Parts: sequence; structure tokens; C-alpha cells
Amino acid sequence: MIYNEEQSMLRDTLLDLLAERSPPAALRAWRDRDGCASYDNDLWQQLAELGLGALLLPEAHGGLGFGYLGLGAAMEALGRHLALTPTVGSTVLAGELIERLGSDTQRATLLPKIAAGTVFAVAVDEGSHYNPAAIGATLEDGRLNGAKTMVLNADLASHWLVVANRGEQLCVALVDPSTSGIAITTEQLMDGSCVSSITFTDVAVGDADCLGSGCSRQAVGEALDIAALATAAEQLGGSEALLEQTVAFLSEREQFGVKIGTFQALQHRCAQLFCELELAKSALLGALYQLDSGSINLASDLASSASHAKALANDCYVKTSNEATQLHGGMGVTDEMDIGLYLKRSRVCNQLFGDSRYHCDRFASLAGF
Amino acid sequence: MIYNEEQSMLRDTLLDLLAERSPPAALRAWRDRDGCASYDNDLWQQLAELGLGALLLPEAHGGLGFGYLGLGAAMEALGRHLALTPTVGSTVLAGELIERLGSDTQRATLLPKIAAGTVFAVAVDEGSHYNPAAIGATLEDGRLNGAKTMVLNADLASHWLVVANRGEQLCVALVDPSTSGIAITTEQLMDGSCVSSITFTDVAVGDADCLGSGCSRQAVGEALDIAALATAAEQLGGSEALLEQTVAFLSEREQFGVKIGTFQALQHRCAQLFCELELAKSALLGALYQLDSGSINLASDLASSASHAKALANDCYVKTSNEATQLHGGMGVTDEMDIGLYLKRSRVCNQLFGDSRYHCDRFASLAGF
Amino acid sequence: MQDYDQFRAQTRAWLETNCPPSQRQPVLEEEQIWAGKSQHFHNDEARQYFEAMRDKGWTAPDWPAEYGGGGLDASQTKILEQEMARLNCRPPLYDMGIWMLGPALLAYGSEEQKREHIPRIVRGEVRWAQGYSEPGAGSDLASLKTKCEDCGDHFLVNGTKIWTTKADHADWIFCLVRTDPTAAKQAGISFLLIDMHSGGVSTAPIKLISGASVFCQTFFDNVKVPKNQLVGELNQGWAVAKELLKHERKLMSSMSSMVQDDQEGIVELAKKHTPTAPDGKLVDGALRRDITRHLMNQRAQELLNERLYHQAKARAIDPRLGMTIKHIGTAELQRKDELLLEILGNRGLSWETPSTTDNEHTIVKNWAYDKAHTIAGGTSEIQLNIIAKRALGLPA
Amino acid sequence: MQDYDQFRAQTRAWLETNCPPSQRQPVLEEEQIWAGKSQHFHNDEARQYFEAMRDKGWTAPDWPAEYGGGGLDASQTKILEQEMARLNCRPPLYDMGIWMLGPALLAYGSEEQKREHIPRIVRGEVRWAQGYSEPGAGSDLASLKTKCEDCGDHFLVNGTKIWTTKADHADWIFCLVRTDPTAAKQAGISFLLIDMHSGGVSTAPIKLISGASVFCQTFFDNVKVPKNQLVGELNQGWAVAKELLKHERKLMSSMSSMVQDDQEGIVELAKKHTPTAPDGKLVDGALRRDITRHLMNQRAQELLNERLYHQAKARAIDPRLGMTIKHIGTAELQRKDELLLEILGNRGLSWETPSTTDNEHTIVKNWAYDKAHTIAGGTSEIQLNIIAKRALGLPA
Repeated sequence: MIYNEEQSMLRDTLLDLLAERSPPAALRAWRDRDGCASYDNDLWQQLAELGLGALLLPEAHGGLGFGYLGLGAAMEALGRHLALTPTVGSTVLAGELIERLGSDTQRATLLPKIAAGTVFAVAVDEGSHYNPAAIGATLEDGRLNGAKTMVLNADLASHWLVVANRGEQLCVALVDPSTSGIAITTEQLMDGSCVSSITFTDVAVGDADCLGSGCSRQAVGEALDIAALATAAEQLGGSEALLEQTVAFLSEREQFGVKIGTFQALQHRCAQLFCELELAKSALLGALYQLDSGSINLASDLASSASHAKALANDCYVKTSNEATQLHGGMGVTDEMDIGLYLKRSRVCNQLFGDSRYHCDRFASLAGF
Repeated sequence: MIYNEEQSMLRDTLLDLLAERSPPAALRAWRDRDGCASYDNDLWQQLAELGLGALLLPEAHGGLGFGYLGLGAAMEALGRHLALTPTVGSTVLAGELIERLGSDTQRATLLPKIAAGTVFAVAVDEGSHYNPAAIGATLEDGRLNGAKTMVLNADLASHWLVVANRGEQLCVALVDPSTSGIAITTEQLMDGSCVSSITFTDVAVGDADCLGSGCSRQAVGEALDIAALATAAEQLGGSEALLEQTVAFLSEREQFGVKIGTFQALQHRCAQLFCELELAKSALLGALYQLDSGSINLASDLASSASHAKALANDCYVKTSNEATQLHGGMGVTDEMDIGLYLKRSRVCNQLFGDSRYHCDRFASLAGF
Repeated sequence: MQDYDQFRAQTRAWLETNCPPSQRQPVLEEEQIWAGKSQHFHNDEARQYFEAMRDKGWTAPDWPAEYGGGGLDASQTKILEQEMARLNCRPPLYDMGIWMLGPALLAYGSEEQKREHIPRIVRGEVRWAQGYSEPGAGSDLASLKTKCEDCGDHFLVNGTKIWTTKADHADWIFCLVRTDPTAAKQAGISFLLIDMHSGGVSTAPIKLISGASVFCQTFFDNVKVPKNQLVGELNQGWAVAKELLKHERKLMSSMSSMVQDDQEGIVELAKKHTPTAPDGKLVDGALRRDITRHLMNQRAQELLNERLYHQAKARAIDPRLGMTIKHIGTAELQRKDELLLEILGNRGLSWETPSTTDNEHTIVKNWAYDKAHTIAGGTSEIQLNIIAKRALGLPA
Repeated sequence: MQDYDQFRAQTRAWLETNCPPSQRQPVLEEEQIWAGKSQHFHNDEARQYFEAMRDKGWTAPDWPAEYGGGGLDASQTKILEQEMARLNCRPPLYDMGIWMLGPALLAYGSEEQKREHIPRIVRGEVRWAQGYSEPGAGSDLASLKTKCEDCGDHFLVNGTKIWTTKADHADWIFCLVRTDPTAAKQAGISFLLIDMHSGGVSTAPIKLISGASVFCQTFFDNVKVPKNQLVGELNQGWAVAKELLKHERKLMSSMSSMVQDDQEGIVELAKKHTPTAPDGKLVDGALRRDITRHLMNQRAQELLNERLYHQAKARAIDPRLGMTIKHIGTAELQRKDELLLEILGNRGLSWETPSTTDNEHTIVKNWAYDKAHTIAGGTSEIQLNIIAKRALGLPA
């Protein structure tokens, strides 16, 4: 449940690079420029060179084998700096799906691409609330139909993976974005990130273009849970950065002739945030450690652990960002400070891969009550 | 929404009498003595002389017409001093049922008794959670059968009113406690108060022994809602007393060379309690005022207003008693201080006439969602 | 009493004649009639209504007639308000001069100052801004540093003010400035009126997390101010300020109640975006309780206000109650915003994008904007301090 | 390593022989073997087990053999603990002397003091109590006032100590006393051992909101104490105290984890007392979420402890984490107690009445008793102060 030397070094290297190349304020500029794109490709190329595409993959397929704790370390760094990257959408989600479902040929062909930084997008969500159990898209007679929302980095990805029903089974179809019958809209969210809505109308998909054969339901569930854990790591990186910035502000700002950080009510609120942050980190690190040590029952425990970690990370980031805004006083509500960027990012992360209502409900159902 | 002169005077008179005759500490002695009884009859006789039996009744039946705000004023005083009395069970619950349901003869016979301080008991509850919609007791062919719990002051009452199903309708049966077929157990609760469990096995009840004729469902609901409001007033009296005692303690106790009441974190917690207390009081006073002014729709608004006021009063008393215990430090958890008496009383009041889960659920249902 | 009945009848008749239909609807932000050089009217009826009210002095009905005010007594003023409310008449003029400076000038200003400024405020010829907070002086307003030096025939002002609402459209600004840097904090502050068109005054808009805002930062760079623009005695400005602050806090709470949202109710929104059972109940029991809690708190707030009204009527005001209003109201508003955002789910993440509905757009913008409510006009922390010390009497 | 394997084998064999079956079950409170004059054994096996352990010095396995301790090194001690845990062996002796005073005496005591007290502690002949807090000195322990005057050939002690656990059964008490009333707070405190049988010592039990308790108030009325019972230097008692306080806080958290509730789980209780749907889900969605939240927090706490264990193993301890444990654990415990009470409804209101089940009785008593957990051993407020200042570095 602690980072090893390589994982710590990965995080520190990323933090150094991002501090120079993409500090939190870069998100403001990215948001305010014309047009919209889900990530900065130049930055991604640099990050991919550091291995962000290859974190989880086996070495045979160009991976670096940082393990899931390594994924957590990387996402924590990205979260601290509010960096928009295709790590969750491509490295994690597409990578895990191909690794778990792909035929030997598919794995040998596609995984090295992901490892090298080629960007994939995975389309699952369809409604206004995350609910992967309710997939309406269909693949019948070689035709894909349906509408997807909240698709990460679809605007720039060269390969799409689309989750759809094929008869009684769930399948993951590999789709070329340039196929006819596809309409895509990419819009900016409140934090400056972009997601796409895609409709598929009789899009031709060959049988060989599905990942593996048989039902993909469990593998899709596992990949989504791992994406939820990656998002939780980003959220806790953001929360930690916010708490540090808030403590620094309180330690510096004077009113009534004293540092406002001496006021006990504010001290207790910060202390409470720290406790909640460490609890949420413990839930996350526990899940990542279990995944790495292979001691987790993928069919049952992973879902419960992921719901646990994501629910606590959601609440931690939402609460920390609210408190940070308030504790920064007037400055906190200006766009000049970075606090507002974290505030908005926290709400987007909150919805990605399930909000706390979803995860609490699932956690309880899995626990049988 | 404010007490008039008579109502204020009633409260102040009660406070003076109770301060001398039955301060909070008297509850400790009452709890610790041998045997158990739901109230101190000597005290009740004194209170009845002040009119506590006659608060709500019309003057024609010996009532004093203090109105519902007057009831609130009285209950507030009782709550502040943790006085155990049959006011809610007899004056309010039995009084309202007889007033609303009784035939002219029944009203003329029974109401003056209540006004004079004769104690009645009303048996409604049957399960571990308040749920007046689920009555199992039956009155068929002149025989009453069923089991009741949480009956207030049944151990000492000379008259019982029992809510039971008669065919499709609900009725309220007047039962003499000495009738055969009755088994009663009276047990002390955590706060020192007593409630009774009663089983009725083929107890003979004549048709003339029911209040009025026709279905009593709405009237029972109204009487219970008014009892809930009376309990809320007791709860808020208790909360207010606790907050005052806590502020006094914090203003006196020194640690680290200063009054601990100067610590901002404690100040903010007290201020928050004050806000919640005043909100809950507003909900309660709003409901009582509406009842007095006749501007409430009894069939719909009363239930919603009662749920509103009781839920907020529940939460206020529970939270205030927890905070008061904590803020009193080591002394707060000793039986020497009165804080623990309030803490336990708060939990009993919390269940009487519905906890917040019940009332939130009902409030939402009434609001159509 | 006869006179008042007559006054009511006349007022009602006058309003019915002079308040055109378009001015009897809830006012939209862009249709508010502000004072000053950049005054504009969204239609002719608005101009007619404004001019008619202005000419009667009813832009400031209870100010003395000799300075252009309406000259009404307290009862007449109340009657006018009631009659305006009855017809839904819009406020005829928006200005910090009307709301805040006027009462202070009438109380503390010299005869010359009243004659110079009050009539122009009443007539809406000058738009006023307020210069109190500074980047280093927020909750601790008395630590303000904007320097005001006595240069013999004029004052010289240097410094900056923040949160100066609409200062970029203002003609004048009333400011707290430090005139004695050696005195104890509150003792070295004066209250000064400054012409925004003076050399050395500039403004910069403040962008909030919710986007563009009405707030500015205002800079004073060697600004010369005539000495007759000092209100009250030198170094006695804190008294004037405290008077005004009362008006500000009242204003803040009435402003936020003025922004009546004609949004979909939270229950309807939840039914639209989350599953419901056949009986209309929300399936998500936890969400259902969260909404219930919010509605209960909101209703309790309304009843708290009603209680204050009853107390006022009976002349038995509990001064502690008023101290709770701002904190309670702003905290609950933020809880509501968070709930609305949760209910919208993914649709609550958009920011001015084509696929967002107006209602969704409003919810998201309000969510961001309302974060300022627990800060502006006295932070929640200051409110809690006040409650603890003044309402509860905890030691300082 | 060979030696340790051998030690393990021998220890295992010895325990299997000398720890009788009844001493291998979870210990009930009334079966705990306490030290001192009122020592008693609930059965013969308990006595045999205690005496066997005592004679090996394993009541204090890592204390030096010369004072009667077990003389084991750290690895051997660990092995003994592991083997005892493997067999579920009960602790052979309960005493504040074993837990707290012993280590301090070994570190700070004079040779004479060690020879006088340590062997008797090891052998369970003396029961010790702790005298730290006073009615006026709780969170601010250093403000303690119990007066200790130097009367030439003895000290004279006057004052009172509170929360002296089981002092009414103790033979001796270790106390913090004020020896220099003129010095700065911490600088005037000494650490003194007092025979409870001395003239002028008396105790009174403290009744808690949960009922009778193990706590007492202890009074010192002109108690004469020989001067050789001063531990460490005069006026240097605070250093000894700080050392001991560490043990106390560790003890508090291990004590609360020792009270393993074999209660019904909260989920089972909710299913028993509130409605469930055919699929086993709780019908009350709000209750279901509240339970979920509690279970999530509880699980996160377990993982926080596991994380600390991993950090310790890797010798990379983040000292800030440990500061959070007490506050987090006690707050969550209280939330759980409140939830259990709510679930029981009316049945959660009873207090030792015939119709209450044991489980219900335990829930209600725990609810009341656990209110003390956020106070004893450092209040939650003090814990939050510590986190703010030491973990986060906020200014003092």
C-alpha cells in the first residue's frame, strides 16, 4: 500500500515535468482558447515518452509494468496539476479491455500502439448518469446502432472501442472513426475538458472487429472499475494539492493583525479535510495494492473496492474544493486563482465512472442489503 | 408566531414552579428510586392547578383556551426542566381525540375531567418504530384484541383510549384499565421515564364505549400530529436549555489560561447550534400559529407541518445533546452533570410520535415525491 | 387616518396611470434602470415610468422634499410600497446612492454636500459605487490601507479598492480611506466622495469562477480630491461606514431574495432526471431524503422570516434572530445548488454549450456564482463569530 | 536464527502445556486477572496460568531478568506474542504498572526504585493507578494543581485527581504533582509514587452516563510521602509524563480495539428491525445509504491501519497519519452507535429492563459509554489542534 521506488520516481518525474510544462494555470488558457480538444497532443507525446501509455501493460507488449500502484502514482501527479490527458480513456480503459478481451493477434497488434502513445477512445455511457448496466447500443448483422455520451478523447483518438449488445451478450466493437454512419459532437465541460457524444447509424462492423468472442460483460466491468480507481487517484491528487494551497494561503494571509491560519475554527476544518483525505487514500491504495498483489477476487471484490474508493474520493474532492474556495475568501471565487479550476475539475471527475449515489448503491447491493 | 402575554406568563410561571419543585436534577432521583412510574402525581396536581390539563379545551368544558401556542409555551417549560408529566398523553392526545371524535355527551362528561387533571392514556403504537398507519388491534363483536407498546402514562391513568380496527374503520375505544383480559407491563426507559406495553385479550368493549361513530382515522392522525408538535416544543425547550448551559460552561471553564469559550472552533459550533435551534423553532411556531389562526388545512397541511417541525426538533435535540456532552468534556459524560439526563431524554423524545426517518418519508410523500 | 386613506387612493390611482404594463412584471437584470451617465431604458415605457416617479421624488420617497426627495412620512412610504407591491411595480431606479449613500449623507453630510449630491441621486443623474474592501482588507475591513494625504487645498488619494460593484459604469464613488496611519485602526479612517472622472482613477473588471461579473477593482493613482468631499469629521469615517454597513447587509439579503428563480422546482428536476416509482416517489431513497432535508430547511427559513415579521409587528424583536439570517440562507442556497448539480449528473457539467438547456445553464452558473454568497457582505465565518459573541455572549 | 526457531518451538510447547483451555478464549471483563491486594481468579486454571507465566517473568517478557522480568530480546518478545496470539492465550496480568509505570521506571527510576517496585509489578503483587487529570486540568494537563510540599524528611501532598481508573482497588498510584507553584506550568511538576494505603488518601467512584464505571476521583488530604518515591529530578516530572502519555494513547486505541463486539452486524440488525424488499435490500433508502457510509468509513479506517503497517514494514512511516487515528476512530464509532440506536427504534430506549435482549442492552450501554471516547485520552478538539499544527503546519 505504498509506492515502491520506481513508482515514486515516476510520480516525481511527472510532477517536475508538469510543473514546468503544464501547471494548473495552463488549464485556464486551454479552456479559454478558441475551439475545443480533449487534450494537448504535444504534452501527451512528452508524457507518452515517459511511459504514460505503457504503465500497465506487460513488457511483452511494450509495457513498463508499473503496476496499478504505479497507475495511482501517475494519476495523482496528473490530478495535482489538473493535466488533461488520455491516460484514463486510452491507457487504462482501452488497454484493460484489449488486454482482457483481445485475441492474441489483437493484443499483439493493438497493445504496443497504446504503449507507444497512440490514443484510443472507449464509448460506454449513454444517459445523464453513469450506468454501464444499461447499454442500449446494438450490434446486429454487422451493423452498429446507438448513441454514446461522455466519451473521453474520442475527438482525437485514432481507434474507438464501442460497447454494445450483440444478442444476449455484450461485445466491444473496434470502430474506425472515419467509418460512414457516425456523427460526433465534441463539447467543452465546465472545467475546460472536452467529451464527445457520438451516434452510430448502421455503422458497418465486421465480426473480426470485436474484441475476442463470447460475452464481455465482466471484462467491461473490470476495466470500468479500474478506470474509476484511476479517476479516484486523480481526485485525491487534486484534493491534496488544494489542501496544501489552502494551508499555505491561511499561513500567509493576515486579518485582524494575525495569520488567519491561527483561527481554530479554520484549523479544525483543515484538519478534518486531512482526515478525510487520508481515509480516501487508504481506500484507494488498498484497492490498487490488492490488484497488484493478485489477492483480489475480480468478480466480486474489485467492484466493491472500486465503489468504496471512488465514493470516498468523490466526496473528498467535492468537499475539499468547496472548503478551499470558502477558505480563500474573496480571492477564492475569482478566476484569477487556481482554486476555481480545481472546483470545476472536481465536479467533472465526480461524474466520471459514477458519482457517490451510484457507488453507494452498488456497494450496498454487493454487500447484500 | 410569538407568544402573547398569557402564554408568556404561563411559561414563566411554569419555569418558576419547576425550578423550585422539579429542576432537571429531580429526574435523576426519580430514575434512581425503586419501582417505576410515568410521572410524579403530586407535581402533576400542582401543574393541573395551573391549568396544564385545560390548556387546549374550550371554556365550556373547563378549558382555559391558551391555544396551541400556549401548549408550545408550556411544553417548552417542561422540556427545559426535563419534567415528566402526562401533558402530551392526556391533555393533548386524549383531549384532542375526545374533542374531535366524542359525542356531545362524551365531550361533556370526559373533557372536564381532563381539564381538572384526571389522567387519560391513549394506546396507538404497536411496533418498534412509530407507524400509526399499521394498526393491528381489532374490535369485533364487542371484543378488543391486540398488543400496544409505548403507551404514555398508562400505569397511572384512570381511563384508557385504545385505537383499533373495527371492520374497515378505525375506532377509539374507551377502556377501563380494570377490565378483565388486560395485561400491562410498565418499564423504565433510559431517561427515567416509563412507558407501558399492554395486551388485550377478548376485552369487553360496548359500542357506546367508542368515541363517536364512523371512522376515526383522520381525527387520530390530527391528534397524533398535535402530540408530535407538543413533543417538538418539549425538545426545543430542552435544546435551548442545553445550549445555554453549554455556553455558560464554556464561559467559565478555563484551560491553557483562557476561557475555553474563546476558542473559535467551539464558538462556531455553538453558533451553528443556535441557527439550527432557531430554524426548528420557526417551523414549530409556524405550525402552532397556523393551528391557532385556523388557517391550516387539517387534512393536508397539518401532517406536513407536523412532520416538518418534528423532524427538525428531533435533529436539533439529538445534535445539541451530543455537542453539549462533548463540549462539557470529561464532566459531560458523568452522571453528576445534568447534560446526560438531557442526552437520554432527547433519544426518547426522538422516537415518540416518529423519528426523523419517519417524518422525512412522510413529508416527501405528502409533497408528492 | 382619513388622510392616509386618501393618500392610498390617490397613490393607487396615480400608479395605475403612470406605471405602464411592461413595468409591472418581475424585472429582468437587463431591464433594470440604473442611474448615471450610461443610463439606458429598454423601452419607452420604462423611460416614462422612471421620469414620472423621478418627478414626484418617489425614487427616494422618504427623503426630504427640499433635496428633491418624495417628502413622505413613514406611513405614507409604507403605503406607497404596498401599492407598488400590489401592482407589481418595478423599482424605478437602481443605484448605490439611493440604497446606501443617501441615508448616510442625510445623517452625516454637510448642508453643502446634501445640496450638491442628494438631488442628483434622486434624479438618477449620477451613478454611485462603493469603495470599502481592499485586497488586504476583507473581513478585517478596518485594516484598509488606501492612503489619503492632506495636501493643503486638496486630498491626495493612493491605493486600490476591490469588489467595487459596477464601478466601471459609476460616476462617483464613496470610499473609506486612511487619513491617519498612526492612529489605532478604526480611528484613522475617513469617509470620502470621489469623482470617478478625476485623473488617476481607473477600473479593471474582475472575472469570477462563474464568468464575467459586475465586480471591479478600482485603482487610485495620485487622485486629487477637493476637501469639501469629506463626509463627517476627519478620522471619524468609521461611524459613517458602520451606518452604511447595516444597509449593505440588509441589501445583500434582500438582493438575494429578489433574484426569484423561476427555475423548475428541485422535485420536478429530480423526477425528470432520476427514476421514479409508479406512485411518483423517487426511487433513490437517499436523494429523496436529501431533497426533503433541503425543502424542510428552506421552509424553516421562510418561517424564520415570518417570525421576524410577527416580532416586528408586536414590537418584540429578538435581535439575535436577525444575526442568523445571512449564514443560514447562503449555506442552504449552496446546498441546494449542489443537489441540483448532482441531479443533473453529466448534464450539470456543461458550460455554455449548444446542447445545454437554459435551465441547465442557469443551474450550473448559479452553482458557481453562489459560492460568493458565503463570502461577500460578511463571510460565514464572521457571521458565526457574531452569533457566538453577540447572540450567545461567548467571551471574546 | 536457529536459536529463534528453537525458542519458538519451546515457547509453543510450553504454552500448550501451561495455558489451560479456559485461558484460550476471548477474555470477558469479569475474568480479567488484575494485580494487587484484591487479585482474584475466576477459576483454578486462571490461577495456574497466571502463576506459570509470572514465574517465567512473562507478565513483562521484555523487562530485564534482574528485576524479575522475562529478559527476552525484541525478537523473542515478538515470537512470544505471536505464539500467544496463535493459541488465543489471554493476557496473564492486567495492571497500569505493567502497561505504563514499568517502562517509565526502567527509564527514569533510581536503582533503589527499580528494585523496590519492578519485581512486585512483574509478580502482580501491587496494583497501580494513574493520577494525572484533575477537575480543573483536563486537556490542559500542565495546569494541574495537586500540591506537593517539601517538608524536609517527606513530601506533603494535597489535592485531587480525577479519572483514576480503578483507584478504589489500587495499592499504589503514580501521580503528577506541583512542586514549584512559581515556575512556568510544565516546569514545576514532579512525578511521584504514592502508597494508596497512606493516611489521607481516599477515593470516590464516578458514575457515568452509561452507569457505574471503573473511574474514581482520588483525594489527597495531607498525605505524607517518603522522599525516595520521587521519580526523576524534582520539577522534571513533565518529561516522565510525556513518555507515559505516549503509552496511554497507544493503550486507549488498543483497548478500544480489544473490546471486540461479537454483536450482530449493523446490516443484520437493520434487516431485522426495518422492512426489506424481496431481493434483501433495505426499503428505507436513506437508512441504507447511512449504513453504507458507515461501512465505507469503517473499512477505510481498517485500510488506514494496514497502510501504517506497510509503511512501518518499509521503514517509511508518515508521522502525520498516526495523528488522525484517534479522532477518526472515535467519531466513526459514535456515528455507528447512533445508527444502531435509530435502527432499534423504541427498543433502543430501554435501560436494563427485563424485556430488552442482551444485544439491545449492549447497544444502548455502548452508545452512552462511547460518548467518553472522544474525550478521554485527548479530546477530539485537541486531536484536531494537533493535526492542524503538527501534520499540516498551520501557525500556532
